Amino acid sequence: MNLEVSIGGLKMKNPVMTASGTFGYGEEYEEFLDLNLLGAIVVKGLSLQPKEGNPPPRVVETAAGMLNAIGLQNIGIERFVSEKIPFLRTLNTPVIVNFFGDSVDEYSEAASRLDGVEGIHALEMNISCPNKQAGWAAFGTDPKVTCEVVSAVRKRTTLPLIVKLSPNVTDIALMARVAEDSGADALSLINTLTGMAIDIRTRSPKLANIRGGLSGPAIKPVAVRMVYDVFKAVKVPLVGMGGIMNADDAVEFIMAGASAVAVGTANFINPSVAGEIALGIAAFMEREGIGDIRLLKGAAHAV
Amino acid sequence: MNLEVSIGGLKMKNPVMTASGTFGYGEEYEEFLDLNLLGAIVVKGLSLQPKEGNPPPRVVETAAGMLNAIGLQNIGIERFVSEKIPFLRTLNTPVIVNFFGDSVDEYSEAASRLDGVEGIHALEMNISCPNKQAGWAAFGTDPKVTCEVVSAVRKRTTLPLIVKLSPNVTDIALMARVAEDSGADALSLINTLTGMAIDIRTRSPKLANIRGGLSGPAIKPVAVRMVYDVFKAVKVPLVGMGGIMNADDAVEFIMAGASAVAVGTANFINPSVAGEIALGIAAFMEREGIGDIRLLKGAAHAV
Amino acid sequence: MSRAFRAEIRENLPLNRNHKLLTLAPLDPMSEPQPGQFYMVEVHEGFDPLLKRAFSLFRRTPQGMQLMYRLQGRGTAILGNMRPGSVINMLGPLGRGYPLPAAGETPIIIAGGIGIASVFSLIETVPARAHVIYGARTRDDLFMLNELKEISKGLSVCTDDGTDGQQANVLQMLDQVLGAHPQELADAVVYACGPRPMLRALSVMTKAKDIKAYLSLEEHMACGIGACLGCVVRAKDTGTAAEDKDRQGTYQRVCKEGPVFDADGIVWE
Amino acid sequence: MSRAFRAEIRENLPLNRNHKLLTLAPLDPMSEPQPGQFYMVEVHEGFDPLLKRAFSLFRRTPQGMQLMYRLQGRGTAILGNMRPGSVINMLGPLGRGYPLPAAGETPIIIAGGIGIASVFSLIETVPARAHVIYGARTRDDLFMLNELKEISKGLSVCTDDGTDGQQANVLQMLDQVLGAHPQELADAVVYACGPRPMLRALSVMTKAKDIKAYLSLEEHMACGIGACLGCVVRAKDTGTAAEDKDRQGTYQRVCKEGPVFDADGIVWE
Ligand SMILES: Cc1cc2nc3c(=O)[nH]c(=O)nc-3n(C[C@H](O)[C@H](O)[C@H](O)COP(=O)(O)OP(=O)(O)OC[C@H]3O[C@@H](n4cnc5c(N)ncnc54)[C@H](O)[C@@H]3O)c2cc1C
Ligand SMILES: Cc1cc2nc3c(=O)[nH]c(=O)nc-3n(C[C@H](O)[C@H](O)[C@H](O)COP(=O)(O)OP(=O)(O)OC[C@H]3O[C@@H](n4cnc5c(N)ncnc54)[C@H](O)[C@@H]3O)c2cc1C
Ligand SMILES: Cc1cc2nc3c(=O)[nH]c(=O)nc-3n(C[C@H](O)[C@H](O)[C@H](O)COP(=O)(O)O)c2cc1C
Ligand SMILES: Cc1cc2nc3c(=O)[nH]c(=O)nc-3n(C[C@H](O)[C@H](O)[C@H](O)COP(=O)(O)O)c2cc1C
Ligand code: FES
Ligand code: FES
Repeated sequence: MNLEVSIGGLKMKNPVMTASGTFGYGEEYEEFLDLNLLGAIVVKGLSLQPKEGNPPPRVVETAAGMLNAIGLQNIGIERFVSEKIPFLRTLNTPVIVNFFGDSVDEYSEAASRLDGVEGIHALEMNISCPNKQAGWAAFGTDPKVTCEVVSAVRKRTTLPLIVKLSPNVTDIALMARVAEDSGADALSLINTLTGMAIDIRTRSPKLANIRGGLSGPAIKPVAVRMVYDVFKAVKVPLVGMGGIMNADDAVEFIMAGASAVAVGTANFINPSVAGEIALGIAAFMEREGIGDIRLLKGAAHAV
Repeated sequence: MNLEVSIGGLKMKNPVMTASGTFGYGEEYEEFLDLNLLGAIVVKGLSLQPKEGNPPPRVVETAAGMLNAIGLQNIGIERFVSEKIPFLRTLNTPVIVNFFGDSVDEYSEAASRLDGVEGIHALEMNISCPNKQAGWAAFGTDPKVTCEVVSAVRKRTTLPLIVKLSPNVTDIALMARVAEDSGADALSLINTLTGMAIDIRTRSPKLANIRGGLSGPAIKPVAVRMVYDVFKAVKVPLVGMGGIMNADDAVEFIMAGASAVAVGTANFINPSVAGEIALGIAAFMEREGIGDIRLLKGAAHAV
Repeated sequence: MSRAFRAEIRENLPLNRNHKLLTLAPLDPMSEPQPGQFYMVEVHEGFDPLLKRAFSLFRRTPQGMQLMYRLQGRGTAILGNMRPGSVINMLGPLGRGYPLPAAGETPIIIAGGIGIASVFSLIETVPARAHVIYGARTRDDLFMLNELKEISKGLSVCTDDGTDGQQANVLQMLDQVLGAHPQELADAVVYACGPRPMLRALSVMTKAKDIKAYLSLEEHMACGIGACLGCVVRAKDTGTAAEDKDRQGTYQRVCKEGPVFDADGIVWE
Repeated sequence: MSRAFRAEIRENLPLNRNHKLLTLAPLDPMSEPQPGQFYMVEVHEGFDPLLKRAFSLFRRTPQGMQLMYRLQGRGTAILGNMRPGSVINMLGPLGRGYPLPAAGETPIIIAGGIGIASVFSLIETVPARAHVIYGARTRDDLFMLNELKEISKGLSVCTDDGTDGQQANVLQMLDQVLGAHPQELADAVVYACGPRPMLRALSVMTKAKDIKAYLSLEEHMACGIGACLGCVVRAKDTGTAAEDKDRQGTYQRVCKEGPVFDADGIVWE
């Protein structure tokens, strides 16, 4: 049975990755699962300089989901390379570094700093974060800006470049095409939906940051739809995510058109789940008599 | 205690309305609640001609939500006026007619046909439906098209005109301003988020229509955020909806900036709920010692 | 009287590995149900699962009512774990049940699998009059055989694997029954509930033989009370026959115009 | 050994109208917990509520462990309805507990309300050594008074309404205890868990009096294991003191660097 997939040049032993920001730097989960079971580990989003993030409260539970406003807290690329990479290099699972910046220059510099670091196998570029130069609108919501930032990053790295799309747009297929045309080797989707919650006793937003990103099972239908639409629109492989809780959900994304999937919020509910999903997909294929995972990709488009 | 609100000229005894498409033509719920408890009844979306809608399956349950692809099935304006209005006129609750068309002309004609019918107190214009003339992209996702269709309808009706916004856009505040500038007396939001679900056993979409609209508690954080953002952007009153299950949720929308709220999917789970919410809001105000509902409007913006 | 009511679970009895029988005592006034009608049952604590589930009235008991259900997915799993004393929200009785046979008619009542849940109370309503045909995958999935024998005129059982009754399907059984009682053929009325392919084949067969047939259909439901238009099937409703150009039928709501439809009017898509 | 394990509910005992005591028997190997550590407990059947809930280790029992909890919202309501025999998924023990007092030190252990759940096992760990101050709204919200008397050196109780102990708050009680035992003042170490305003006031008071204090904090959590960065408070961590410009502190994770923090390092925002 073949579970191997290739995402923009990165070979993975199976299609199961972790979603950035939900798996720390990998080591936090070591005691809960065999990290070598995973197709790839995607670490918390990094920036050139360490970032402190938003004040608490940062997380709020919602119906079948959660809002987070972590504010991209991270230890910065330098500390990541010196403190976290050594552990990650002991694994035989590829490491994908998620990164961001608050200007095109910062993105480019981060990419070039990460390029060529041993133990980093691919980059995932988070374009859902605010653009300092453009009044803090997200890079990933304006096609022109997306084109500019992705093209700039593309010039600075030879690593497989996955662009992670924001779902908070009118036309996700258009944004996908723009990212592809600008040099993305693969696309991942979806990032969180922007949401908020209000505490009616205090009459104020529950998150200190007011707005946050909605994730978890609640958003799965939106995510599956976007993967389905983007699959029709581009040629590059897709990494599907958004509310994946078990192997069935992962298979659903693959049938929608994803070559690989990422497990996010589910890691919080069950820290062993990513490994269970990798095994569960194999069990599903066994049951259904499918020899190669690639036969499932986009299967829902056949009708 | 004052619960009265006014939505674009329409006076309501309390802020609780029903969401279009979830309350039939009103009569379906007569046995489950006192319809006179409601601030207003919004009926299933109507078009000039009857519409058959999509083939089944039309509904799919998702985590804390549901997808629907009813396809705007309705009996048409003529039959509505002759068969449904007589019952609705026996109530002392205002009736808001939700309507749509597949071209600017159809919208205009529908509006003018509804204008002046006794027993219709306001119109809610659904612009989330596909535009035949523009390759079936929704009217509510392109500012130019939104401006054109709302302006055209505005000329054909003297009734209070509520424009119902689609959440499937990059910038909801922009769309809200466009609708306001084009003549809307009020805005309602949100309509459903586009989503889909795949049956992994049959490997095909669960809805015959492939995509459907996501509603229910799952989408509440997105809806509250959009009401909050639109409240800052426009002057006209807002009708908030999306996942309201109880009086607390309704109060949350009011604090985000809604003048009134609409109860949708919750009617399916508990057909008496809309009345319970009207009473529940009053009980909340009583408990918190608030004499006028308008004091709660936008309270979460104070911070 | 509103059809929304609360009921207390009295018993939640396992029938086999994946079927249970739920006995409920209504805590609010409840309307009298007709055979073939159904209920919407709440199965959540939080908002997931969200929607109520549809279950036929299995039978009326002195204390209340019974539902018979198959463990299918998440909702029925939760229901299966509920214990006596729990209180659940329900709606019903909903929809249109089976039109009862006229005095001279011979009811032939057919159940495939859990379809027995829908027709059992109909059989009770015409005691010792109905030819009952009951098919299931295997012996273990056949329930209430003794009761059925008592209340029917004749009971024909079949299983896919031959572990009980004949190794046959309900269509073959119907052929046999009709063959064995040719004199009744003219006045036969078929009633059936079961998997869609079975119902579809039955509608073809009864049409060919010109036998009146009423079939109970299933569709995914949100409201159960006719408001959401989620549960439609294409069929001809006598009420709206005028609009029925080209015998295409119109979308009828399973929860309101159904779940029981005249087989002749159903447009299988 | 992974800190993910399943546990079977042995008892779910009501203590008063809104507090319960849960006794659990682990079904998988479980690490030995330290006082002040906590567990994440699953409270759903479907996906709503979604996240696990945090509860302190109340005490270790021969059969397993106990959690004491207050019925707060949806999750604890569901937990409150769970019956013996149910199996739940848990993570733990998590976080850093209370640093134990050195030989010469006098522990003063303070609980406000349900904060008793966090400090009870600490009191057990230093039998007959701790001055315990226990405050609650009202008499009915005070639990385990007999046990506390037995295992502490002295127990001072206060309630907001004066229905038991003194009508005072725990700060006033701390003042009294310190006044009554001046010789111990120098070697006192305060441990406390309770509502945030109480902890904040305690940190001001202990700082003013130059008394070492460890406080157990709460923040909303998603993962409980340090991965999501959701549960931060601003504090100074000895480990990262270098980055600690201007004594501003950095964001520390309650679930990993905490829940117990040195009062001196917490930056109250
Ligand atoms: C009028 C009517 C009467 C019924 N009577 C009975 C009965 O007496 N006994 C019995 O065991 N079953 C009966 N069913 C089927 C029963 O409703 C489904 O088995 C049940 O909804 C499955 O829920 P679940 O959460 O376990 O499954 P899931 O597959 O997890 O359900 C997911 C969603 O699909 C819907 N769904 C799944 N299967 C069906 C189905 N066959 N029909 C309609 N909706 C479905 C559920 O309601 C839910 O919204 C009836 C269905 C209808 C429409
Ligand atoms: C380290 C730690 C130890 C704790 N120990 C105990 C204990 O031993 N006994 C006890 O009764 N309570 C304890 N709590 C508080 C307990 O976690 C909350 O009361 C519980 O999460 C409420 O859940 P709910 O669903 O009933 O409330 P809801 O208000 O419905 O919960 C909604 C969301 O907010 C979170 N939340 C609500 N209150 C708190 C809170 N005070 N702290 C953190 N998250 C919260 C919930 O986890 C959930 O994600 C502890 C909290 C922490 C952080
Ligand atoms: C707590 C948290 C932190 C996240 N941080 C990041 C991040 O740093 N970079 C990023 O691209 N996405 C981040 N995400 C988004 C996830 O990677 C993922 O796209 C999203 O949560 C949807 O998947 P899920 O529903 O499975 O969680 C974060 C999500 C959560 C819940
Ligand atoms: C079954 C169904 C049918 C709907 N039909 C319409 C419609 O005809 N016109 C419209 O403007 N909105 C329609 N909606 C959208 C609702 O009015 C509402 O905007 C949306 O469901 C969000 O609210 P909720 O989460 O409370 O259901 C429909 C929603 C559902 C679930
Ligand atoms: S289930 Fe809503 S109309 Fe039938
Ligand atoms: S709860 Fe996730 S880091 Fe603490």
